[in-house]
Amino acid sequence: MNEEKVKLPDSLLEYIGQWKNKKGNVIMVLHKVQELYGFIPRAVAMEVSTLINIPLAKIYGIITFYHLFKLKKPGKYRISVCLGTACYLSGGNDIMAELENILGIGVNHTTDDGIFSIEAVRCLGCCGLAPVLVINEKVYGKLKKEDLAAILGRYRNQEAAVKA
Amino acid sequence: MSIVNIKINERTYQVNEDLSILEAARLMQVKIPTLCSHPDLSQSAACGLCVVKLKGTSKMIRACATPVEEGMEITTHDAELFEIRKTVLELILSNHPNSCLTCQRNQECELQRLAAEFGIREESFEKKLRDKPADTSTTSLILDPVKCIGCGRCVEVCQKVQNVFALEFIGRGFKMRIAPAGNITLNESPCIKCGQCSAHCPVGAIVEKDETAAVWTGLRNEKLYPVVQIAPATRVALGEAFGLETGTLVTGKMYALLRRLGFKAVFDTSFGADLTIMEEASELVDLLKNHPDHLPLITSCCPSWVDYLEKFYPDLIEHFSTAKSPHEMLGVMAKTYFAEKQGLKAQDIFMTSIMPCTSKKYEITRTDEMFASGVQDIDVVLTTRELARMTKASGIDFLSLPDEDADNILGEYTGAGVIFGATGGVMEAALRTAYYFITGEKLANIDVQPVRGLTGIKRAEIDIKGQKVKTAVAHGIGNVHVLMEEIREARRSGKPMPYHFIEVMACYGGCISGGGQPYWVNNEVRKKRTAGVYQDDKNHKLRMSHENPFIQKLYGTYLGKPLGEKSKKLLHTDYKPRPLYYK
Amino acid sequence: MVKLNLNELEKLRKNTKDECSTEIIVSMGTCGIAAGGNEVYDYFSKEIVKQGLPDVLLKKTGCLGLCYIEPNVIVKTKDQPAILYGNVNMETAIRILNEHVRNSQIVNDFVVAMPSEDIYCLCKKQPEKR
Amino acid sequence: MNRYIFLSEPGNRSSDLFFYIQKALAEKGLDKKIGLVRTQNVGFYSSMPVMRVIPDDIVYKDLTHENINRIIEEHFIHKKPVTQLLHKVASPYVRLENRNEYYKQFRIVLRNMGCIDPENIRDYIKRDGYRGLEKILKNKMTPDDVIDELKISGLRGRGGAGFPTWKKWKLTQEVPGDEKYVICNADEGDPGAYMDRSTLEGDPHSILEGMTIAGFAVGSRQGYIYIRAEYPLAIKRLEIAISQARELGLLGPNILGTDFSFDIELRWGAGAFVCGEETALIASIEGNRGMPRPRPPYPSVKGLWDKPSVINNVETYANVPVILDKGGSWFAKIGTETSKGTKVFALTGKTKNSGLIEVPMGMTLREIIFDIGGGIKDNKKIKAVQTGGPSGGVIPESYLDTPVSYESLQKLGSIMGSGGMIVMDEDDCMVDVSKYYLQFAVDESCGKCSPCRIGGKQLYDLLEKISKGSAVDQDLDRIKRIGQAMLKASLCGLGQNTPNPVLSTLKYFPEEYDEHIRMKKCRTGKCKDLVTYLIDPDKCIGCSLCALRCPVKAITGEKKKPYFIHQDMCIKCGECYNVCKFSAVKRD
Repeated sequence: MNEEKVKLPDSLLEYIGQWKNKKGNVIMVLHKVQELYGFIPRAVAMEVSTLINIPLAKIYGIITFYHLFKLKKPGKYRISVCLGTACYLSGGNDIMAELENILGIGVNHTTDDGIFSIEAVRCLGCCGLAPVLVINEKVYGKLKKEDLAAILGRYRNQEAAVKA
Repeated sequence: MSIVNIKINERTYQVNEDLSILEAARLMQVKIPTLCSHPDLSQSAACGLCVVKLKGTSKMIRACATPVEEGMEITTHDAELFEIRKTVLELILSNHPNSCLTCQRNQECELQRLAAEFGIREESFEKKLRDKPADTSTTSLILDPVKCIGCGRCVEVCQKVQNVFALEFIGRGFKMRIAPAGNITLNESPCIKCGQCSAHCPVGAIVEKDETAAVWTGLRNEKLYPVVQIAPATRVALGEAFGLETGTLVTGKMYALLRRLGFKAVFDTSFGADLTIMEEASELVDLLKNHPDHLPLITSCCPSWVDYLEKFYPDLIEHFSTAKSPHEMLGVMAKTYFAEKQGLKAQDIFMTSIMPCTSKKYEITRTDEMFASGVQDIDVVLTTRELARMTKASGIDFLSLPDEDADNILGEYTGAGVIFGATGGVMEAALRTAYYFITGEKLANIDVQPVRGLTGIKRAEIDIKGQKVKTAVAHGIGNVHVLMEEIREARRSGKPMPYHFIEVMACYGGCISGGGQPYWVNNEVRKKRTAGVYQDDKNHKLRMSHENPFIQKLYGTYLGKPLGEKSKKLLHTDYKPRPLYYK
Repeated sequence: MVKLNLNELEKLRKNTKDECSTEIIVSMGTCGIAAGGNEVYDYFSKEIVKQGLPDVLLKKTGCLGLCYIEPNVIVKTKDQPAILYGNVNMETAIRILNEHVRNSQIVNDFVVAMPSEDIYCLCKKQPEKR
Repeated sequence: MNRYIFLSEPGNRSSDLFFYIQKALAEKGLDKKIGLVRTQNVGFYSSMPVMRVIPDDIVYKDLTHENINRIIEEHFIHKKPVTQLLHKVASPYVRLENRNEYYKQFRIVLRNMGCIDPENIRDYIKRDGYRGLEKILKNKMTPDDVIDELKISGLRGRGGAGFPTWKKWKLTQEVPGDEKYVICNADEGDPGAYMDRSTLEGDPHSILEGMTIAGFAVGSRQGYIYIRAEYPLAIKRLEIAISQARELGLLGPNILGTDFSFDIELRWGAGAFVCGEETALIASIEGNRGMPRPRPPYPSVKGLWDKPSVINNVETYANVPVILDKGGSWFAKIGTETSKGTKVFALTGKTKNSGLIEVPMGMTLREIIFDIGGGIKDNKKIKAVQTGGPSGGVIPESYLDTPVSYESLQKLGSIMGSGGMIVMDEDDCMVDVSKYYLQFAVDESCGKCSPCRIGGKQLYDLLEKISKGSAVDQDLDRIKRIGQAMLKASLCGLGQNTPNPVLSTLKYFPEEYDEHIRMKKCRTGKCKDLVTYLIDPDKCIGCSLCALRCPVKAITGEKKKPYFIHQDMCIKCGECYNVCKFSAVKRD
């Protein structure tokens, strides 16, 4: 049978309430879901489907069409490597390769401990700082691949400190 | 509607302004190739093959999606267009396996046909195929992503026509595929197995689950007594597979064919339909007389519709007629009544149903009631398309077969039984009998015209001796929600029910254009097949189910009365709410 | 705020006057923030309160277009040309506040060229037709 | 202080020039009157030390000690400029900003960038904001008057093909009915372009005003801004701007007390480049997969929710208030015959100065790259410039004197596009660059129409083959055939333009393709499969630096003896090539 229904948080229900009667609301609602959960859990998508009366298939059509929407939980620290043209020409690909090498995971994957995930993005609009990567909100510009180990190390230490 | 002047390949024509260039050209016998355009559906303009040149613009435009305009000068064929189209076609072929020889659509594939017409002799581009396994989860359909050319017809029909939303485009770009929502199978999705996707697919990406091998096995098994039944709508369509004019009635040839294939008794689902009417009309009469507050009664012979209601309108289940569908009724009669007469046990009989429908394959194991005879009442369902293939494999020359009769008593049917094949038919047949049950008289105008035809929702009021019976007919399941919402609203508000009797068939046009019928359906084909069905009705002297002497005999000697104890046990079923998604 | 009518807009336009004699403007578009403009802005806003500089107005602005020398800071004082600083880090920010804002001493080495009017107020005259 | 000297000494911070001037000023007792400021440049790029005197706006060159003394004597004491030392194109008494040769930018769209606080509507109003709208309402202009003004201005859509804006508006205005929409396309998606983001972040009200004027002209009451969700700051500032405008009665019912009402709502994109295409954008606002549909019907007649809709991009709307304020004929004087006004570019890549610039149409690419961009970094040679992003093409060095206009760029096989301008130097491989853009296009293809979905993938794989050295001559024919089919048979602009980067590089740099295919060589080393790094034993002094830097320990050797690269281990990262100070590492 159907998996258990999830109870949606009030903030989401309130947001859906605001958007419910607006046409073409589904993408805005999905943005909110992703903001709250970091991705779009299936059970939540099902609830949303009922609440705003959009078939689940359409929701999946949308989630899988737009690159920003995620079906899997990303890492605690989401690393977005810019592969816009300026960053590409300045070696964005090498940064990506080094990052994959250090973390041992590929693009759109999360480390086993759930701490890091890697995404590729197209132009963050900081071409003057190329090559650039962003960890959660923090931007690291004019990168060299030698810098990466230290940057990731800082986050690792932070995590270790939290645990300790 | 006004007429515009256009030039196609330097010749001037006058055409209706609501046509697309593609349609206009077709009327002028100019064939522009396409793989995605379908007259049933809105134009997706996906395949890119129908490009034409329009004077005054440098770009090529899509003929399927561009309406004609006064003064247009169109070139549909020249060397450059040929080259561009050929490249596009080769690109599509580079994304499609070369497994024609073993494909179910072999010789009936639109892509294969185009490749032949374009004279493609080599593969210019490297093969790049989708790497996804086929979905074989349902008992009705197989979805093979590798063969999909992404035309989107199935999605369009599933969403816009059927309103089921089992299929959707998933992912994008080169990785785009057509699948249910998320990483689930069709069987876990809201799919109602209507098979309209398979009927509209230009290639072999969605096909009916082929059961011909099971039938051959059954026929070969000497311990079994193979019997068969043919659905009303199959007799007006099978002929197409052998080059006969669309809508030609081939009932007698089909009986002959099935005997030659090895079936020992040949029955007709139309008899089952007569039986269904006896039960369903009795239900209607009972409700009208004794429980008007339980109205409306909703027909339940279409298993896709049953599946749809259980999933989408579980709150309305109580309105469903509990009468089984005709082939299930006939199945159980074959394995009980007929078996007894032949001195056989239920398990000795091997029952095959020839159906216009993919969903019937699902229906035969739907609930416990489908095993009313003690064993599975129907062993195998073949679609019309499968029977056509089986016939060709058997070496039987269908066209030169004589007309034969069906076996009695489960083979003789009335005009009411056969019109089940078209939209409005169940309603009409039920009204003919219900009128008699209530009044003891024959309906004056036996052709109930208002419930016939291809309008999506048909409403009619039938006067039964002063009692106005309000009826509605919906087909193409996307149309159903209008009626269901009206009922829900009436229930909510306590207002009188807008309808007393509702007929629903999942496929647009009814079973004559069911998901398992021969390919290339459009409204012309629907009209011709429908005409065939009504012709068969006219051809019958007896046109009301209760007049069928064999029905009378069956009740008299075996079943007792409609809605009686035995009838209820063998001929009725029940329904339960089902989740839209199992995962 | 009260909604304006047709005549009040022009009044508002004319009556909006510079309230302060000194302005610090930090370029805070995405690239400015990415390069550290936020920290610089926060520093100024804290210090203005801490050091009690009521005559100094701190403002944000959008991208100046000089992405290669972000973060950018413009300082306008009464008797001096407006000065545009580039590559402003915390160290420079401290010097800008102490030397330029408080003591009218332009901080050498971080000035980007020309008075900043050149950068932004170019609607004045049309270029010749080509 | 009554004067300032701005001194610029490129690349030579340790020179004594600064101190010499300081001393000289002190000696004359001028150090309290004249401020000396060290700057990074004086408003244009110069390879020589130059100084600019403010407020006189005079630039001196040839700054020898002797000349400095002379300048101080004549200019500062006797108030007479030293004409002999003026920078060659500078003449006295003309402000720098008024000279095209010097400061070549001209800002209409970016007019407020850097002067206003985008989160404060008063700043915008103070700088003539909402005056265009005000004029319309005050002077009781009709929608036709507004459209006429735009027609006079000659403004064309800044998003791509350059359709005349007035025509678009007129088409929508002419459709009967009062449910119409004004849409702003802020789904800027070209990798390497961020003009719209900066404009939205720096001057959101100019977009709101432009859209409101469009609403007035076409008879719409509702606008939508479709904005990339990747632009959180722009979203935030737009939200602030919208609520401030509503508070002041500049948006919402009865704008400025008149009976004209118009409001604006934001809708976020979610990461799909194709949604920059107008029919896909509409599909996305409607809550669908952003897949384009065939045109006609055009959105101007049947757009959002099947209602007539005007769609323009950010830059187009930002021009509108200025046109209404200053008049269409003022605007029409800027630019070329067919391309009026200015164009904003995101100048990036290998130029010294990268950033957002706005120049009058008709300026040559060379002026943009060399005068504004300061030329190429590290004294490398320019190879090409790419405009129009993944839908555009590359323009080789030999065409740099082409003036920028819609037509001229198209003629060269590129497009104006939304304004990405990426400069490439001799280190950039044209096969690699095409592959980059193709990869982008393949990732971003919606997958609906087969020429684009399959053609793009085939093209990319063919380029991959070339870059790996496994391609054959016929593959070039295949590329051309697919390119032609995509160009002609793709449904939308994305698919039609996908082959542009590869077709234009193939046109201008056939020899690079030839090298890759026949000689299995990549001259830039970007195609790693075609490169071998070798150590020249005659040049290697055995310093071991390369061995230390090699990430995979593929270099071995003894100190002070030639080192050796083990080819089977080498990953061709080029690290050894970059670190060797003796040019002993060879790339082949």
